Amino acid sequence: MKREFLLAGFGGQGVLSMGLFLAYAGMGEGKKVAYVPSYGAEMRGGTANCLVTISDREISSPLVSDPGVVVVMNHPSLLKFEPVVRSGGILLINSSLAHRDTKRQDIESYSIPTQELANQAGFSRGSNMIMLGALLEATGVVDVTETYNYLVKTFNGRHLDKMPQNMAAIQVGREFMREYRQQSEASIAYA
Amino acid sequence: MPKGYQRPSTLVERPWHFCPGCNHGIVHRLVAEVIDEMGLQKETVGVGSVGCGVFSYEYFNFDGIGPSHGRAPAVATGVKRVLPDRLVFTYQGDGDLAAIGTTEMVHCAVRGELISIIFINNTLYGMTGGQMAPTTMMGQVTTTTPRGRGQAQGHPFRVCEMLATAEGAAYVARTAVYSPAQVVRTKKAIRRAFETQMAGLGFSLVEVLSACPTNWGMNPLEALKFVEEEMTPVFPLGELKVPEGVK
Amino acid sequence: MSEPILMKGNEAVAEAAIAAGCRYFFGYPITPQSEVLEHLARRLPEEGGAYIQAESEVSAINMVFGAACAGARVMTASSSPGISLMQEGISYIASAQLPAVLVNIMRGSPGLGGIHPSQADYFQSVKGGGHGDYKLVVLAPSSVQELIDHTVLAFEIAEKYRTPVMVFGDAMMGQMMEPVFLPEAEPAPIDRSWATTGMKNREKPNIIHTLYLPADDLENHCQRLFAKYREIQRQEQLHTAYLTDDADILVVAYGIMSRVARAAVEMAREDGIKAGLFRPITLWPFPDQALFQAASHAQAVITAEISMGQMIEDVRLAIKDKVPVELFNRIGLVPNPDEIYEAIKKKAQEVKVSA
Amino acid sequence: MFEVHFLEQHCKGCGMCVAFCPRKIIEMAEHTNDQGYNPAMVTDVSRCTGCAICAMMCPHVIIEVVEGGAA
Repeated sequence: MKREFLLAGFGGQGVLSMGLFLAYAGMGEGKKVAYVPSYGAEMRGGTANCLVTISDREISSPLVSDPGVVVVMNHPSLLKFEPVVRSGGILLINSSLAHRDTKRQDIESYSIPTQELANQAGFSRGSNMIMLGALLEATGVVDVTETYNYLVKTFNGRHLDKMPQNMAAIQVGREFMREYRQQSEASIAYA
Repeated sequence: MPKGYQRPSTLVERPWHFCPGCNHGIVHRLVAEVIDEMGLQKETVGVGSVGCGVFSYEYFNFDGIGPSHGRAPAVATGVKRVLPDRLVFTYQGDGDLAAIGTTEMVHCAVRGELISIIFINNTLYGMTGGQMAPTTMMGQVTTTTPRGRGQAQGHPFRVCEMLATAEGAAYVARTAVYSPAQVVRTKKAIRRAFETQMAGLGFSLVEVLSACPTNWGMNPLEALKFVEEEMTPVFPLGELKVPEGVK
Repeated sequence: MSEPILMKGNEAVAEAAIAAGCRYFFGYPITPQSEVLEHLARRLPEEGGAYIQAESEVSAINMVFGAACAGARVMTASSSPGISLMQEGISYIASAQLPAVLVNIMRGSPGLGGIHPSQADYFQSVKGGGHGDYKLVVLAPSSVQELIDHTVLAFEIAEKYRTPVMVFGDAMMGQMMEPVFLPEAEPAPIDRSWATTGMKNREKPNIIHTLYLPADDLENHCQRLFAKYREIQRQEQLHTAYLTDDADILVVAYGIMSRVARAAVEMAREDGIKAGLFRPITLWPFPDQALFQAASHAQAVITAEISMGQMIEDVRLAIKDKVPVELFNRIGLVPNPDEIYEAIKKKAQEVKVSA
Repeated sequence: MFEVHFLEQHCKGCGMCVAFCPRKIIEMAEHTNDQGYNPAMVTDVSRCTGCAICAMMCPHVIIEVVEGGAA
């Protein structure tokens, strides 16, 4: 089993740390991972995206042209990366900053108002973790509890002060996605 | 005053490649004498240069390195950082130090690198046949300033005055060897430079105004007179910076 | 074995150097390798070593020269334009027979180029770069783990033969992160009785220089150097061959490109095209006989490079023009596997071996 | 009182010792050494005071002045 995640947004949105978290999560389950960041010319405020691969086997290419899961955190990223989602793959749209839903019919797509959810959770800078929660719920790529334990062990005290806030935001994202899916399944059932 | 004179044991007994009357030999000898007197022969790593000083490692009886043109201060930095308790010095001419190696020399001083530079200023490129150097004086004829150095070729570079502004430079002196008294002063300056280094006080440099009879087209005595009368007004002698610890 | 650590390529190089016993680093900031400096600026003082941010790459490589003269295990790192500035020093290090490790996190060139991944410094490092008759051992890792392993190996080779060794990375490998294990043991110390450390108990001074004015002396010096280089060619060639035995289409790629090419070969195999991958790990010495062997069944050879085609010349020499060798290349980016796969498919149709 | 030794074969005949000797007891020899230079030599060693200025100014480090010898 090999899954590729393309996460895109603008610099400062925490897209790269979302990718890192995902890579650590994969490692926590003993999987092979590769994390490839790609920066805009500017270090801050430019475009930011990264590609994360999580696999049971040795990863030959850390690059793919058609990732199975794509997260777009703003409108330009939606325009740029919507076409590359593998057919049958998942597109997660940050509807707080992207102004439309997907136009593609061959993929699963979810629009998540990450900023509003983050505000409600009292962690206004946590939209990336909201999105990460949604992503984990939608893909089931890792066991979130295991990830938490692994990170606590790996960071060995560093960066841990923000962990409870981040985990809370991830939880909000997961719950939102769970309800979202139940509703869409229900609406499909109605139709 | 002690009588007599014996060759320092730190000099290898072999004929110099220097031209008759060239002042390089005097400075080589003074460096060796100071190292002998300080008992540092077995603790010294000398870094040579490219130009007339290129064979210094063949004349000194201690560990020596022949670096590329101008890079001696960087090479010495590498040596000193690995061996902080050794005496590490470079021996460079004005082409090597003040032209191609300016950057390395300046930043060594700025960092306060614990090395010493012995800098021979003879106002031109000796080894390659007497071309203009950064230290060539206004009006001075060289093989590349056939009508004398003019505005179009810039102005002589006063290394000591510039380096004295660097906080990392602890000891900066300009001396000459055109008379016995000046030879004594030069030796004292070299000793102070080495003492500055060994006491960990900072970067040290001794510029020695040096005669080049061959490329100046003079006999050795005329050349010494030229240093005294023509060079010292442009490059004033003296200690520009002396740290408390070696006074 | 301990737990893996998720590490960025540039940091991995830095930690590998420390694990290999390197305590001296001299460098100059340049994108995309600056993290090597930043990491070592923090770590080396902790390890009792020295880090200097030099005023230029020219100075940095000469500080490396000096530290190597003093008998230290020493490294520098830079990226393409900075490596150009170091060429003079590399020639001197090779001639003076000093061990030193140099890391090139390649970026697009010529000129200022870009900050994107590149493999355009192959000629510079494999064929010379500096002046004169010398050779530079060049290692081409393809993963963050290999960046670590090859940095350690670079120190071993550098010291075994007293010669400079370069490790090739690129902008992508410098920035990408993969789980790695750091080595547990550093290379064994070598005899350094030649070093200029001050005579101490020695009677005779050690002299390290590169000047041989009498023609005979220079000839003898070059002959000695090349006897050593021939020994390195015999002993140190490294490569991997993947599915080459029955390969109709052989792809040759190194570094990050070999990863992408391997994925492309896997795609081709799934579609019934017998493709294989030959990956040189040492770019000099180039594993030419192994490549000749790997190409024995091939109807066509594709070299995949992030340059306008440089290694392709060595590939052609190695397979002695038995079959056509073509270039697949991109500039300023690492391609996706399907781009190479398309090139394989096209070639397979041309030589009529497609499934 | 003093002996002045010249490493004759290394002398380049620059004449600095001749010029700086306060007693003016050094001259250039008539003969040449293997390098083709007229080497420096002492004419009247009994007048040497051992000041060693000759050695101090010699750029080729060929002069040694030692105490002793037949007075």
